[in-house]
Amino acid sequence: MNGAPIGGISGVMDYRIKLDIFEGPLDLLLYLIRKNEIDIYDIPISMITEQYIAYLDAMKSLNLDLAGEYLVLAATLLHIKSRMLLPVHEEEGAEEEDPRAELVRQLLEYQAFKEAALDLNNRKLLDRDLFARQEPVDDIDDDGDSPIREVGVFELVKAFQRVITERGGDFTMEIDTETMSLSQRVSEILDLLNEKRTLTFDELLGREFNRRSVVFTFLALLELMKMRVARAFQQAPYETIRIYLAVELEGTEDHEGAENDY
Amino acid sequence: MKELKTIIESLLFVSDIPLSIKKMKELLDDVSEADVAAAVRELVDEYSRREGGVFLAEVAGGFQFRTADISTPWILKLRGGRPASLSQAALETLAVVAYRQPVLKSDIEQVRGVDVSAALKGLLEKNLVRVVGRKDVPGRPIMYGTTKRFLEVFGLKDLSELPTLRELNELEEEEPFD
Amino acid sequence: MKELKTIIESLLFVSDIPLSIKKMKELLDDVSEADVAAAVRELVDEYSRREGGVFLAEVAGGFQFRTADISTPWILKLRGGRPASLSQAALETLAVVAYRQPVLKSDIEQVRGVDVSAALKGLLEKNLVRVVGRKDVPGRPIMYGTTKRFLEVFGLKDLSELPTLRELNELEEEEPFD
Repeated sequence: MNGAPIGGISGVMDYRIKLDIFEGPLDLLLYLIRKNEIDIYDIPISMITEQYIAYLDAMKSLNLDLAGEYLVLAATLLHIKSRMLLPVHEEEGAEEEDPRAELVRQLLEYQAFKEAALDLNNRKLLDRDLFARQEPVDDIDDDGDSPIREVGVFELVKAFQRVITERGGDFTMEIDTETMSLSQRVSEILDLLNEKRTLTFDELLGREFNRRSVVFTFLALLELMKMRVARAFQQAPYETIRIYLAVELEGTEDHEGAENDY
Repeated sequence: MKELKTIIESLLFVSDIPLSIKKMKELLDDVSEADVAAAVRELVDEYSRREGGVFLAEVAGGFQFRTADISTPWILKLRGGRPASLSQAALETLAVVAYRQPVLKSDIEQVRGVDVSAALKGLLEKNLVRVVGRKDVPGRPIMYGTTKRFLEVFGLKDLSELPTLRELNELEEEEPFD
Repeated sequence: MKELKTIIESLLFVSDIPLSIKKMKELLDDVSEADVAAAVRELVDEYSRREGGVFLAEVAGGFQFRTADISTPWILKLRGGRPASLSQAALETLAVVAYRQPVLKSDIEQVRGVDVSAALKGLLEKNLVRVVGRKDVPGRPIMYGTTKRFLEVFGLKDLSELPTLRELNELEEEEPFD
């Protein structure tokens, strides 16, 4: 630490305190606009850019992590500033947009949501300002027909992630939306096969005849054949392909400890 | 009808989530929704007139008993925990989700000007925000919306009870740039 | 003393166990046990005179709100239909089925590292998981998949709307810029 003048430190500290309360570059910009009592529709870009960059410098001098978003807005401000300096050609482009327009729109929008957030916070919140009776502790679980408590897919994917990470790296197969589209198609085909016992490829495709559905139906069928769940037969080249279940579901007495009605 | 009101009061008392008129009608045999609604109304009025430690609030599409403001410090003491509160980042993110739903993460980031991953995750974990589906555009990004729990926590009957966004309307009316 | 009574009523309302006069006195500052007892007495009388769905009973050395006898059958009905939450084991098993379907029981067990018979049975009973087919390999093992009910419960149009692990991990990134 070198002997920086007291005033300098307190000035910097002032910035630091302020930075802690900013929610991002737009928030900082709104603060500067309010502090300078500026009309948001007519922002003096040079002055605001200067002040904005001064805050960023203060952040850097304090070795605070400077989120990239702050720098992006600095660049935007500098860009607007340079565009403002260009002479306006009144004759040709009379309808040319104010270089600040997009930024102003963004600021107003952000300000509106900031107010909405404040409104939300000013409401009487459950478990903060008022209370209801808590959930009774007796958790009746595993009653076949009781409804299921609201649970989101977020919890489901988290549960899956937990299982995968606990078991180490041997199950890190990437699951993406394509995989899930394929699973969806596989499950639909199995439904159809269980119902009708046999189907042609054309019947599988149904009426939905776009490229995506043809590809997924084909891939799903390959998957089922690879898994030895379905079989496909063709009498001769170019003839209709018939698909069957490899093993009939009926008469399955072994339910692997899981009694059910299927 | 005294009996109906009594039963409804008991049901509302034991339930830990708001009960809708419809749900109560289902539980009670041979009673019309109108009768249930009338009994609930009477209870709401009674508790409101009484100005006691408990009142009946209409939230999240149903009704729920809640405590009076004045008791909050002592309840917190009884429960021995700190009051549940949300950070500014969480509140702003929640506001965007509430007003713009179904909304993409990238839309929220566009509005707030910052990365919202952590805030969004916190809201999902608190069950205030949920995944509502995917948008039918390349990449099929996830869309987010608010939950019933959001209405319950913020004491809203439904989403239409949210105040309108003032400045946005102003902006659209004025059209200062074109 | 109106205020004291209000606060006591709120405390009794939110507490899941009976509250003793002594306990309430401890929570409230500068109030005598006699004052607390008097306020509680008043509340007991008030609710008793009212003959509504709730009354204040003296039990186990304290006081607790209880529901009227007349409501018991309906409360049991409400409780019986109360949504049950999925256990951790059930949720994890369901997650593996959802993301890996069609899947064998042995596959689920390999992923989870434990026997999943009970969890799987529960999920079949709840109609979240079903048998989708058999494999043409020795033993002809059963394959499992999720049901329509599963999609309904989780509010999904189809399986491709399930969030992927990559999308979850994206939310967990906290500081994307350094």
